[in-house]
Amino acid sequence: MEPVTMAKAINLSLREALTRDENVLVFGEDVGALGGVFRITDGLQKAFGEDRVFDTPLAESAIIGIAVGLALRGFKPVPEIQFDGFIYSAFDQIVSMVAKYRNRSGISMPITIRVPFGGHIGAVEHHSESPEAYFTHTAGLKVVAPATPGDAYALLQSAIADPDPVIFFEPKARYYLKEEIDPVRQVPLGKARVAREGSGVTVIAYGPTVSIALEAATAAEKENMSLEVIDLRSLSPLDMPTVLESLRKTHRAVIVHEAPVFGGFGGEIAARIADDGFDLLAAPVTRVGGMDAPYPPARYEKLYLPDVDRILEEADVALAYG
Amino acid sequence: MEPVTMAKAINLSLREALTRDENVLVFGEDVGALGGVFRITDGLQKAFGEDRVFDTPLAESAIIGIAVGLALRGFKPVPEIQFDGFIYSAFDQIVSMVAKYRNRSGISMPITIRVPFGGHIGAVEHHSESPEAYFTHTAGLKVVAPATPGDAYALLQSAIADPDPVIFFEPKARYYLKEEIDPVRQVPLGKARVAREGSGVTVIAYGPTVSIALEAATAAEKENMSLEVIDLRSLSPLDMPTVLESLRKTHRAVIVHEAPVFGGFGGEIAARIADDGFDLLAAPVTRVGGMDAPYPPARYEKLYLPDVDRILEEADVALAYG
Amino acid sequence: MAEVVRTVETEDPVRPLFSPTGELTPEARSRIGLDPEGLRDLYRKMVLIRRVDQEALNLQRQGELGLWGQYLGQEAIHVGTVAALESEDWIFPSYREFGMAMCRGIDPAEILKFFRGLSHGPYDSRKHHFAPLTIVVAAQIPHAVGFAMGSRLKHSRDVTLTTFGDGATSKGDWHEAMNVAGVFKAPVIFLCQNNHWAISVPLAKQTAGSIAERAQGYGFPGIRIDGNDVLGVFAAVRAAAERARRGDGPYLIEAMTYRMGAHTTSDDPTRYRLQAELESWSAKDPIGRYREWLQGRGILDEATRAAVEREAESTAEGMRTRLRSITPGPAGEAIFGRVYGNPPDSFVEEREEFESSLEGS
Amino acid sequence: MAEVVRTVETEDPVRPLFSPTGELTPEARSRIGLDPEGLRDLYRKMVLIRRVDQEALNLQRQGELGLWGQYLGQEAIHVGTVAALESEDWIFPSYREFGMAMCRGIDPAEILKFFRGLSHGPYDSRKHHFAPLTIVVAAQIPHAVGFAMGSRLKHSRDVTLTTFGDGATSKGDWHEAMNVAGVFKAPVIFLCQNNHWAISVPLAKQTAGSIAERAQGYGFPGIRIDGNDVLGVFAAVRAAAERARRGDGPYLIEAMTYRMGAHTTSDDPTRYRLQAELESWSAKDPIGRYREWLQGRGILDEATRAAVEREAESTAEGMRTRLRSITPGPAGEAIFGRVYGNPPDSFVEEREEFESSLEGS
Ligand SMILES: Cc1ncc(C[n+]2csc(CCOP(=O)(O)OP(=O)(O)O)c2C)c(N)n1
Ligand SMILES: Cc1ncc(C[n+]2csc(CCOP(=O)(O)OP(=O)(O)O)c2C)c(N)n1
Ligand SMILES: [Mg+2]
Ligand SMILES: [Mg+2]
Repeated sequence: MEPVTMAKAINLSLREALTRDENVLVFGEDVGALGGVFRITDGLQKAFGEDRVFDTPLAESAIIGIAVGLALRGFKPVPEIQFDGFIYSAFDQIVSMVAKYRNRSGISMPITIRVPFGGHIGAVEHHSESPEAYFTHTAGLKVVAPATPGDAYALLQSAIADPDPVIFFEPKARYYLKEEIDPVRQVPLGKARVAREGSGVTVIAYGPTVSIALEAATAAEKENMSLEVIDLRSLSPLDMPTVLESLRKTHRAVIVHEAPVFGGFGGEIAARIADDGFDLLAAPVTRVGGMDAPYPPARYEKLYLPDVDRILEEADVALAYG
Repeated sequence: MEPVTMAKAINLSLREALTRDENVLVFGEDVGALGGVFRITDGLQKAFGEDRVFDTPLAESAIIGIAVGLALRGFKPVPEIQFDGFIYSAFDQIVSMVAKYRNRSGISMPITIRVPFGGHIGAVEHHSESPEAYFTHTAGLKVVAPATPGDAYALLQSAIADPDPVIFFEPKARYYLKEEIDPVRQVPLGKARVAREGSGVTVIAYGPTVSIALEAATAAEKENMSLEVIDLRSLSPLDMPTVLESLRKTHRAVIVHEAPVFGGFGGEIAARIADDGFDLLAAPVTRVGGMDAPYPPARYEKLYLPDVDRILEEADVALAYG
Repeated sequence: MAEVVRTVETEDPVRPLFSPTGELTPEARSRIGLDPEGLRDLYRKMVLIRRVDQEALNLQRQGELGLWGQYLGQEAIHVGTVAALESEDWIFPSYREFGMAMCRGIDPAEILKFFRGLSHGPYDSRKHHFAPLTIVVAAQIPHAVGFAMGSRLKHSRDVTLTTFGDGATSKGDWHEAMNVAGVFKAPVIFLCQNNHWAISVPLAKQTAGSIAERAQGYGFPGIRIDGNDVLGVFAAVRAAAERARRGDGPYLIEAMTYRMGAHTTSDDPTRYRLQAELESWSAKDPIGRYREWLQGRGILDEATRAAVEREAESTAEGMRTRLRSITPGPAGEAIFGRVYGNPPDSFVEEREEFESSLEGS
Repeated sequence: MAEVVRTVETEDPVRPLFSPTGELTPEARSRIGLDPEGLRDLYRKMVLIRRVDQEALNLQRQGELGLWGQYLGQEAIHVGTVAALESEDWIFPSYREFGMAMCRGIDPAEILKFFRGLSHGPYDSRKHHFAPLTIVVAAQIPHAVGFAMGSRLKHSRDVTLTTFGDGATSKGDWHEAMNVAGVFKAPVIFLCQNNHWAISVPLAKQTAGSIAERAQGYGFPGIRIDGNDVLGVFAAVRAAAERARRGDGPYLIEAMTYRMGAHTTSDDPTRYRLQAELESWSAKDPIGRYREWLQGRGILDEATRAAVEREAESTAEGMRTRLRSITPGPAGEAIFGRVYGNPPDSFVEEREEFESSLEGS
């Protein structure tokens, strides 16, 4: 099988799910005839019919609300929220209903909410948000953010198969990353991967920042600095064993995400490392993220977002520490 | 002036604001004739009229949305969200509009959103939430949580006077705490206070957990353990200097909040201490919070929430460390 | 322009049964399709749930319940609605539908666990086709629409009913759900229990418009009816349900009634409403009116009436006893037991730590 | 029951101006209240904003803009609306109201900074009484209602207008805002530009009902009009605004039009709609129809028409030149400059660090 883009991999994964289980439904704004604004659902309505792949009115809260009802009726809804910035009007249905419904009723909510997220696409306001921390803090939800086509394919299979609700964040700036994918390879929720081995500093990333971390590692090599890159893949549950395993080797960590640092998910990771890994640490755990300001106009996004230089700087500091 | 409850102190602070500035408006569900479900707005409609203190239809998103319009029109809206659990349907208006409007337009949003929050009141579901982390992560907002009647009075004055939007979290389980208040004392946003001096371990709390931390400190004393209690008062901006100042003395910290620990605001505090205070720490910074599960039925809330024993346990561990 | 002007073309089997002011017509009443036993049973159920409502209030005052929200005055809607539906038809309630839940055969003592702070969802929704009580106003409405869409996809003949208050109609979720239901012609009935109050906010401050008339804006019919007439409610829900079963789509019923009690035991209505209003509505009491109607037709004799009162007493008594005998489940299960179907390791560990800490203490 | 049945009693000065299908009546057209100069100016503005729309499209294709959303076909609404309002009346737009912004005297090159990725809000809303373009669908609608409530509190005579698409009417915010406006009788006009599409979703899949008819459900009137008739739009907005100024409350205008272009330059309409539909609407082109009407009345001669074309060319040319000459502001100011009115110390430090890091590189 020749290499496919992440966009195509997600499309194939949805096809597989729709084929395997007749209870899987795909719906949202413009997912039907148009195939989604990113063409992720391209051809699905033609292949599976308007009953199973359908457009909804422009109403995010209802999109999630009907997903709850469909789940109660025995379906496995896979709703799409068109962009990260538009998930907020569904926040009550997600936090108070989707996340808590099983706890309330004993009835599982096998709902996978797909959300293209992150910046770096030169878009207008509200199209480049990184809202993951709002969901990792919400008990009852699982939160996933793949970084590669293969993981996107496999993690989406795991998310749809899981009995619990999953927020599936797709790094839209990486939709065109290409690689060969192996449809039978399984990637369970809650397992991170070492994306690149190294010995000096552990760089922890997920979704769109993994490839930046890998670039940084390549650049570091030239300066004889060795970075180990961990791709979390799942944010909640969080795979601390894999993170600490790496720390035992490097004793230093830099966390990278696009969301603003203050109150971001990096804080949770850093706090856990500094607690469970207290004795392992040779230097403070630092975080490289978006500025503590709203996402800026496109012209300025590269300066707002984490980049190779900022990662290398923090790695340098960590290595030089003490 | 004899001691007043926090509920009364907030009522007096709203009166003062309504009296001092004719542009201050108080509105929300049941804040008028009823005086609010907690009687915080008791008598305000009678005193200031239906134009300035009014009931709205049952629509949280509109309550915040009209606040934005009223702010654009030159008012200082002080909307109330009746309970923590009902702020989620206003999340889009708060995160995408209130928080980002000034960044977008250059026009200030002097909006103070009052929210009774936290548990310990034996209520049914959705009435005991601690959603502060969803807002501390949102650039453009300021987040406040008083622990005493005096601070509630003064911080509300500062919040309403501030040109920026403030989420004002009122610890509803502490509405009946009593103390004498000094109406002229000023408490700026962003300044923590040392609620009790100590030398062994710094306990960092805010809102409802401050009195538990103080209880713990009293209990600790009997075991010859000395706890310093910091009441953050403002979560965003966060007063790190005061926190680090205390760490220089104790070298140990325990963070206490009611929200689930995973992804909670305690993670940000812990991450900052472990970074800026790396060399100060003699033990890992630990967090005592709600379980990583939805808020339980009332019968079980005491076991779910932080208590004196769990704080003392962590303090013991910190002191015994290494 | 003409080609884009759309109006509600679907036929309306409900409207002909009612007068313009929402009263069931005499003809429709005579053709209600219930035998004397069935007619008596509506009375019996209204008496039972009212007695239980009173008992729950007493229990709250005695400290046995953390909270109670009376449905006093709304019994005709609770009883008429459930009687009009088939048992497979799911109901998505708000928080005040204790009476409906009882009519679905759920043990009232079990439901009271919710108000006793023992459970967020004490009964088996799938067994009784009765969704959990929903505290977040209007949040259950899109669930009902999704469920009904699912019934269509499964080519099932069941219909879904969701009920909510006048206040709920101000929420965005109400609107989004109504509109989506119209677009997908979902077999769902929207039942508004307009009891004139949302805590302290009167109807006139909740909306300046008419709730029932909003339906046409979504492409399906709606009607405002007398919600204190159990037969009117029965007839409207039955006709709307048959219509939905036929595949003709959603229907909105606005049942006018009055919240005779406080919003909940935490509320003090004397701060915002007048006794006079209450009295004018007592005259329209759903049980009294129906009793007279039954007696006028000789369908309800004194013996039966007394028997119903006795049954109500023993039901209340039984509920009280069973409630008192409930022993709270273990904390570990109550807090962690139902959160995940596939709990993460870290979550399982947290639960184990929690449970061992309890043994510790 | 009767006492609670409420219907829209406020008089409706708009309806009498239109035929049942939403066409401005000949009488109303003849009494439009604009002199030949004013009538010509409506034509002139439509031509200008269409030319600028085309120019912006070219600029996007040449890589000068990140995105462009054409309003081609909706010029009558943009021009007629602004002409009907007073300059103090605030307008709360969605994201497609570039033409309205121009009619409010905002330099088009300035607005293009938004689409060039230079600013989230490039113009001074307070100077032009024109709120920022709003990307989040329907989010601006409650703002307009709050603003209008504020105008009442300040006993000001200005009215507020908010405009949005057909898709926006499916959002909860639309409903909550409509209902609140009705309750507070806010002086606000809700102007729906029903262009039949929400990206790829056609009107029939957006709602099964009628948008205009929803107004009565909120206690105020609404009407569906021909949105491609600039005089019809002018007359409707003018009458609704005068009504609101008198204190009679909100009004909903559903202006029927068609999105002749793609949703935005990122969109490909060939995937979801037929050329034929487009052609049927070209026949109703707002500019062509109005030109013929003016010429029929001898109000527009060839010289004027040519002059307008020339002005349009130079306006487009000027916009292009000014846009190209814009130098982006410094990053520190662009990212941090407007976030807080009273920036926290930590925020100021973060900005300083950021700015010194730039000097560094
Ligand atoms: C979203 C939300 N906001 C506020 C509340 C608090 N609250 C509980 S009931 C209620 C009034 C509901 O009135 P209505 O819908 O008419 O139902 P009723 O109580 O009259 O049966 C309010 C404001 C809530 N539960 N949910
Ligand atoms: C809340 C929200 N959801 C989704 C989107 C993505 N989106 C942008 S425009 C649009 C369609 C809007 O259609 P309509 O309201 O009819 O306005 P039009 O584009 O036709 O002018 C959508 C779905 C958005 N901007 N905001
Ligand atoms: Mg009510
Ligand atoms: Mg449209």
